[in-house]
Amino acid sequence: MTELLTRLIRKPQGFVGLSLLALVALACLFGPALAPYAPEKINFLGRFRAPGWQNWLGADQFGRDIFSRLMVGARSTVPMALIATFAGSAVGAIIGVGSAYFGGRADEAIMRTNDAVMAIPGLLMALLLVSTLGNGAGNAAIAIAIAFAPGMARVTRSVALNVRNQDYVKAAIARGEGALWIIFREMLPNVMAPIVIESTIRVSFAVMLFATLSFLGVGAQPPASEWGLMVADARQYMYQAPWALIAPSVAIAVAAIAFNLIGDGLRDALNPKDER
Amino acid sequence: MLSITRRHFLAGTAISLTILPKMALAEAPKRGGVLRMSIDQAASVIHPMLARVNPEYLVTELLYSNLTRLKPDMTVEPDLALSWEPNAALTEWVFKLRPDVTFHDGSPLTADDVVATINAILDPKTASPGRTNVGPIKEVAALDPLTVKFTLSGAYADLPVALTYLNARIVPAKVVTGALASLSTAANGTGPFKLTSYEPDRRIIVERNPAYYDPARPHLDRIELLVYPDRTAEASAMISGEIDLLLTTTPGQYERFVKADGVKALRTPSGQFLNINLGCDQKPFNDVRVRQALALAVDREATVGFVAGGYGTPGNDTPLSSAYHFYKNIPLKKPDIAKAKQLLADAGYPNGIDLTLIASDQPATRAQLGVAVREMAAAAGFRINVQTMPHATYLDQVWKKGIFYVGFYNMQPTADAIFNLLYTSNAAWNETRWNNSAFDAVINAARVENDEAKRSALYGKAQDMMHTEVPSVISAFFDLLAAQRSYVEGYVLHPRGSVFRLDMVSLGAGAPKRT
Amino acid sequence: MSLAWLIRRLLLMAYTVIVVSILVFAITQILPADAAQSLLGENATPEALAALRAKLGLGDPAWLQYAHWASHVVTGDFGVSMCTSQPVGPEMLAALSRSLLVAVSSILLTLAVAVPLGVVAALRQGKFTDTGVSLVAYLGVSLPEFVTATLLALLLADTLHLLPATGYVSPLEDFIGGVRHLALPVLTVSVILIAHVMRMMRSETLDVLKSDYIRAARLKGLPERTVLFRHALRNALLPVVTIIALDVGYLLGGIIVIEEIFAIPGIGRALMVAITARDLPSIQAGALIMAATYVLTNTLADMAYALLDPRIRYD
Amino acid sequence: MTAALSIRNYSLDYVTSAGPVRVLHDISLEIAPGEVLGLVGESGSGKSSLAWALMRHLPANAREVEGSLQLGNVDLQRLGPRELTRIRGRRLGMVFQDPSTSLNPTLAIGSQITEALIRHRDLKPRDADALAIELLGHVDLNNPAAIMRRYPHEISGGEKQRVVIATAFGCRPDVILFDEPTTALDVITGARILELFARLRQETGVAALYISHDLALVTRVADRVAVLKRGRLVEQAPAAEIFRAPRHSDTQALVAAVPRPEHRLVHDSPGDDVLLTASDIEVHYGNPGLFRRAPPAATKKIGLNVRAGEILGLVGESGSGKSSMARALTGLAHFSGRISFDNQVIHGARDMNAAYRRDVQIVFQHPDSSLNPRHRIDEILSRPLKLYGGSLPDIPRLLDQVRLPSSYAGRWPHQLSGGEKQRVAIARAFAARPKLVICDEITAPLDVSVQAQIIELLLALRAETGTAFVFITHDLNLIRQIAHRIGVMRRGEMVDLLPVEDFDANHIHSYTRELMAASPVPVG
Repeated sequence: MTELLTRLIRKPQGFVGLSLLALVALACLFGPALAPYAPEKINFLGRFRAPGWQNWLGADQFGRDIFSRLMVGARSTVPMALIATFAGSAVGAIIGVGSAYFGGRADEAIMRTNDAVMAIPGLLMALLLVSTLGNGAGNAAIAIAIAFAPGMARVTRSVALNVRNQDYVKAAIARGEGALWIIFREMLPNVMAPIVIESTIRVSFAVMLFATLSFLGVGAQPPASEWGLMVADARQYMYQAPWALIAPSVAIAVAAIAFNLIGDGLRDALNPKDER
Repeated sequence: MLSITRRHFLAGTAISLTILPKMALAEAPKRGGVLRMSIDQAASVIHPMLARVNPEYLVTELLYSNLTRLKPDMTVEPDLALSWEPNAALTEWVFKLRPDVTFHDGSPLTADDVVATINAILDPKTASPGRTNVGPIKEVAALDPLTVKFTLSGAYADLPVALTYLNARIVPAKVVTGALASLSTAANGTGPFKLTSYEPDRRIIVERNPAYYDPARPHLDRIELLVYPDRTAEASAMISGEIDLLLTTTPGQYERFVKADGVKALRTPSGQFLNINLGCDQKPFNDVRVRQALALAVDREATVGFVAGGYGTPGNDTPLSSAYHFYKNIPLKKPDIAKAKQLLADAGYPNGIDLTLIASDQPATRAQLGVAVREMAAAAGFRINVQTMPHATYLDQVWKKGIFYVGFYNMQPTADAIFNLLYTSNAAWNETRWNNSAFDAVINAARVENDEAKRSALYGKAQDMMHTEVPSVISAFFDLLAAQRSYVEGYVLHPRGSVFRLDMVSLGAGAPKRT
Repeated sequence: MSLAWLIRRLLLMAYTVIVVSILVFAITQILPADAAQSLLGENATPEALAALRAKLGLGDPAWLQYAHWASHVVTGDFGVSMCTSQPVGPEMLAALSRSLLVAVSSILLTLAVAVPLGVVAALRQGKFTDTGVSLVAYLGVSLPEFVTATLLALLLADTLHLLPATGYVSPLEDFIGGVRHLALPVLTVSVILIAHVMRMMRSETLDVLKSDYIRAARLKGLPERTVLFRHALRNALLPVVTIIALDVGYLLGGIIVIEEIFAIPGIGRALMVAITARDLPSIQAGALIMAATYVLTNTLADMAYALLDPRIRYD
Repeated sequence: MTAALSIRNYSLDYVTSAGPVRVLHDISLEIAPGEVLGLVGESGSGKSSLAWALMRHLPANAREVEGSLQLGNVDLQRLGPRELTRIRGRRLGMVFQDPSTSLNPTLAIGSQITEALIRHRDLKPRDADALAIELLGHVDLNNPAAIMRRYPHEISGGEKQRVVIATAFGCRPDVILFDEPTTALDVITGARILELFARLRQETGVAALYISHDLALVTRVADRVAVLKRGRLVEQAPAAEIFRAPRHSDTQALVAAVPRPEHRLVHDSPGDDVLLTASDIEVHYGNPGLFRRAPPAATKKIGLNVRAGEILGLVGESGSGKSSMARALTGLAHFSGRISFDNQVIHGARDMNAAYRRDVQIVFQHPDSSLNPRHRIDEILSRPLKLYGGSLPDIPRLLDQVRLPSSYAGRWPHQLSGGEKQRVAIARAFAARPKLVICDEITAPLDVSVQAQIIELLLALRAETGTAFVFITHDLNLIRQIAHRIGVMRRGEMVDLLPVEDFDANHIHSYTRELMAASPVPVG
C-alpha cells in the first residue's frame, strides 16, 4: 500500500487530490472540535452577518455560524457519500464478477436486466427510492447505493470478462478449483484495481447527488448542517448573504475535485504498464 | 327588534357597488393588454369545488363567480347576488340574484343553478373542502328564477361572508346533474375571463369574457399564468421584466424588489399563521402547565424575525391577527425562561422533557419555525427533535392525530370561521382536541349574538381563554409579500391571501406591447 | 445492419421498457402515503378517501393493477393523471419534447466545444493549455448543477442582463425568445457535459496517437496534419458517440434541478412532481417514455458507431 | 561509392527512473546499395532500438550519446520535422512486425496506399489509384481492384503484410527496414512473404536491413548477417559462413539452439499400454444466441491416443484446432465425442473427476497470463499441492526440480523473466505428479536459447517421472526433435498422424509436405 501511495504522490493529480482529501478528512474527523460555535445555535442579532472576526465565513438567515456548520456538516455529507458509493460498488462488483464468471445465458440475462435498470437515470432512481423509504440522509445514502450498483456492475463485468479469459483462471478451472475460490481469490484481486478507481471517481458524483437530493428537499432534513442543504437554504437569501451560498458550494466542489483527482491519479498509479 | 344599524350592516345592497368605481380610481383605467402573472406551483385542479391551493383559487376566481365577494377590509360586497335579507331569528336568508347574467356558454344564470351548486358542495361524495366552511346550511330552495332561500340548522349571522368561501363558486345546474367531473378539464362559469388554453405544468391562458355582467370590467384582454417553481429565479424574471405580477414571494426576494427599479414591492399584514399544535388529550400536553411553559419559552418577536424575515406581526397564541374585525389587543406574552422551568417542574418534569416536533416539507417555513422554537425552548428544558416529512405522509399519518406538530393556515373571512375551523370541540379540523366546553359556549353565543358590542366582548373572552390555556402556540402572523411592475394598476394584495380581483387590474403607461 | 439485428434490438427495447415499468410499479406500490390522500389533501373525509381509492382501483392487489394498466398502455393509452385528470400520455410526450430540446442543443454545444478542446489538450500534453483545460474540466465536473446554474444566472442574467434569468418560451411560438430563454439552461448543462466529454476526448486521442497504425502513418512520411486529421481524429471520435448516448439518460432525467431553476417543464421535473404527489399513472408514463427514449438513443448510437467504424458489422 | 546506409560508432541510452541504461554500444554497420544486411539478436538485444533510431522515432527518454547515422549523403540526425517527411517513406521505407495493427482499421486499404504514392511519387489521385492496383497485383494479391475498397479487417494477415510491402516498394526508397515481418504470420504464409521479398529485391535492387530473432530464417534472406547481443555487435559475416562457422561464442550458442530435425533428443520408445484415447472430438465455442446460429465446430471428429510416457506432437497453423483439442482434453471447452482415460469414459467437463484433473495437467502459451499477478510464487505452487495431497515443504523441491532457486518462492510473477515464469507454470503442473501434461505452444513467445533450455527441462522431467506429453507447436523442426508421433492438423481436421521417422516417406499428406518445405533446415 505505501508503495502505491508514493507513486500516487508523485503524480500532480494525485498530490493535489490527496492534499484536498486531507483537508476534507480533517473537517470530517475534527469538525466539531474545530467549530467555534454550536452549529445550530441561532442568534437573532447575527442574522446575515458578513464574514468577519465573529463569524469567519459569515452567518446565515438564522444567524448560525457558517464555518461551524461547514465543519460539523462535513461529517454528515462526505462519509455518507463514501458509504453509499462503496456499498453500491461492492454490490455492483459482485454482480459484475459473478455474471462474467458464469457467462452464457446467465450473463446475458443479468446484463440485459442491469442495462434496463440503468435506463432510469441515477437521480430519478434515487428520488423514487427516497420517496418510498422516506426523506432523510440515511435513506438518501441507501438510494444512492442502489442507483450506483448497475453502473458499477457494468464496469466490473467488462474488466472481469478479460480477467476471466486469462490463462491463470483457465488453469484454476482445469485443476478443478471451486467457483467461489476462483471468483474471490483468482478473479476479484485482479478486478480490484479498476473497481477502486471507478468507485473513487463515483464518490465525487455521490457527494454531488447527495447535495442535489437535499436541494430537492428529499435528502438531509433541516436543521441538519449537511452541505447540500446549506446551499439549498442559502439560495433564497443569495442577495443578502452570498457568502452563505458560496462557502458550502466551495466545500462540495473541494470534496468532489479531491475524489476526482485521486481517481485519475490512482488510474495512472495502478496502471499495469508502469507496474515494473 | 332589529336595531337600524344592524339591518343596514347586514342587508348589503347594490348601493355600495356603484360608489366603488368612482372613489377608487382617478381617471378611467386603460382597456386591453396582456398581463403575465407567475404562480409558484401548477394549478393542477381547476374544478371550482375541489380547488385547494392558491394558484387553483386564482384560476377558479377568474372563471367563476360567488354569490358574494370579500373586500380588502374583509367586509362583504355583492357579486352574483344583488341583495340579501335574513329573518329575525337569523335562521333563514333570502338572496336576490342579479338579473340577465349568462354563463360562458351563453345559458342564463338562474336560482336553480345556485341551488344545485350549493347542494353539490354539501354532498359528502363530492368531498369538497367547502362543505364545512359555507356555514350551517340545512336546506336551499329557489323561490323564483332570481330568488334563493337558505334555511340554516341554527342562527348564523355570517352567512353572506361564509358564501364568499373559495369553493362556493356557482356552476351551471346542468353540469352538476350531468358530468360534474367535466369541470376538471373544461370551464363554464360566469367569471370575468374565459379559459383559452390549459397546460397545467406550463401555462394557463384566460381571455376576457365579453358577456360579463359588468360591462366596465375586466380591463385586460388576456392573462397568462406561468409556473415558476424557483423563487430566486422568479424574482430575477420579475426584475428583468419577463413577468408583470407575481402571486407570492419570500422575504429574501422581497428585499431585492424593494431595491429594484421598475418594480413595486407589495406587502400587507394578514391573518396567515403557523401554529404549533399541542395534543391536549395526551401526555404531556394534557397538563396546561406544560403548554404554558412552552408558550413562555418562545420569543415571539424573534420568530417573526427568523421565520417571516421581519415581515409579520407577533402572535399571542390566538388565531386572530390585527387584520381581523374582532381582534382584541392583549399585551404580548414576553418570554420568561425561569417561570417556564418552574411550570415544567410543577408539572412533574424537573429535569426537562424530550419531544419530537413534526413539520411537513410544504411550506418550508414550517421546518424553519420548528428549528427556531427548538433552540429557544432548549433553555427552558425542552429537548425538541425536529422531524420533517413529505406533505402527503404528514396529512396521512400526523395531521389531526399527532400530539406535537406545526400547522399552517390562510386567514379566514371571519373570527367565527377560524374558531369553528380549528378550536371548537366539533371543529372541522379539530387539531388540538382541546374540547373546552366553556370555550364552545362562548363561540356559539357569539355566533348568534346580533349586538356588535356584546359580540366583540364574547370574542374577546374567547381570545383570553386561548391566551391563558394555550391549546396551540401561535407566535407569528405572516405579512403577505408579492411584487408587480410599476405599470400594473388596480391590483390590491388581499389580506385573505387567496382573493385576487384581477378583473380590477389594468396596464398603465410603460407596459410592454405583448401580442 | 441486418434485419435479425434490428429485431433483436426491438426485443431488447421491449424487454427494457417492461423491466422499467415493473420496477417503477413495484417501488411506487410501497409508497407510504397513497395517491388518494395526497390528492384530497386536508379536506379528505374518510368516506371521500374510500370513494376515491375505489375509483382509482388502489384497493386491488398490485399485480392486478399492473395487468390492468399494462393492457391499457399497449393500446397507447397511458391513463389519466390523478391530479390534473388530463390524459398523461400527451402531457409526458410534450414534456419529453421540451427536455429533448434542451438535451439536443446541449449535446451539439458540447461536441462543438469539448472535442476540439480535448484534442488540443492531448496534443499539448503536459504543457500549459493541457493543465489549464484539465483544471477547468475538473471544476466543471465537480460542481453540482444547481450551483453552476445559480452562478451562471447570477453572472449572465442578474448582473450583465444578457439573458433572461428563467422561464420557458417554446421556440415554435417565438423563436428568438425561445432561444434566448434556452441559452442559460443549455449553457449550465453543457458546462458539465463539456468537462465530461473533454476529459474523455483527451484520453482517447492520447491512446490513438500511441497506436501502431499512427506510428506507421508517420513513418510513411505523412505530414503531422494529415496523420492527425485523416487517421487519428476519426478513431478517437468513436467512443464519444457511445458516451453521448449514455449521457442522454442523464440529460433526460438527471437535470431535474435545472428544469426547476429555469422553469422548464421537462420530463424530469414532471416525474418529480408526479412522485411527490404520488400520481401513479404519471410516474409510470414518464418512466416508460424516458426508458424508451434512452434505449432508442442507444440503438441510434450503435448504428452511428457502425457507420463510423467498418469493423462493426451487425449480422 | 558511398554506402546506402552507414552507422558509425553509434551509442544510445534510455533514461529510466533508475538512471541511464546503455542500450547500444559503439555500433558500426554499413549497407552497400542493393545489399541486404541481416541483424539478428534476442529480445532485449537493442535491434528494434536501432531501427527506431534510423527512422528518427526514438521514445522521449532516449539519449543519443555518440556516433552518426548516414543515409547516402544525408545525415539523419540533423533532419528537422519537415525534412523528415521528405525522407521517411520516400528514401527510407519500413515494414512492421504486426501487419494487423500497421493499417488504420477505419480507412479503406486503397486510400492508405495512394496517400503515400501521391506524396512521394508526386502523382495525381487518378494515377495513384492505377499505380496502387498495379502494385497490389505485383505482390501476388488476387483481384487488387476489390482489395482497394476493402477494409483491413476484411483481409488476412498475410494479405495485409503484402499491402504494406507494396506501399513500401511502391515509393521506390533507397533502403527499407524490415522489422521481423513474418513473426506474426503462420509458417507457410511467412515463407511466401520471404519469396516475395526475394523477388522484389532482385527486381528493384533496393538495399535492406532485415531485423529478426530467427537466425535460420535470416541466413536464407540476407547477404551478410550481423549478430547483436545486449547492445553490442558480436559478429559480422556473409550469411553462409555465419551458420556453418560461427566464430564468436554467443553466435555459436545461437546456432546450437536452432532446432534441427536430424538432431533427435529423444531416443527411447514409449510403452504399449494406452493412457488416453479421444475419439471423434468436436469442440464448440459460444452457444446459439437469440437469432444467431451456433458458430461451426472448431475441430471435426478428431481422434487420437497417447501411450504412457509417449510424446505426441500436434502441429498446425493458427486456427487449425490444435489449441481447441488441448482445451477439450482439460475440460476448458465444451466438446462432443468421448475421452477414455484410466478405463473411465468422459463425455464433458462434468465427468472429469478429481483423479482425472490430477493426472492430466496443462501448461499455457503466454507466461505473463498463466500466473496470477496478485499471488506470490509459493502461493501459486501451494494450491495444486493442497488439492492433490502434497505438503508445503515440497515447494523448494518443486522449484529445484525446474532449476529455479528456492528464494524465488517469495517473489511476485512480474519480478520474473518470461522463461522463469514458464518454469513456474511447469512446476505447478508437475506438483500433481501427473500422468499426462499438455503443453499448448509453451515455447512460442520465448527466445530460441530460452526455448532450448525449456525443452531440455521437459525431457529431464520426463526421464525422472515417466509422464507422457502432448506437445502442441507450429514449429515443425522443433517437434521432429522430440516427438515419437506427430499429428498434423489443418482447419480442424487431422490430416496426418504418423511416427516421426515416417516424415521423409513419400505417402505423407500434401499439406504436411508443404509445411516441411516452409520450415527448411538452415543453410550450411
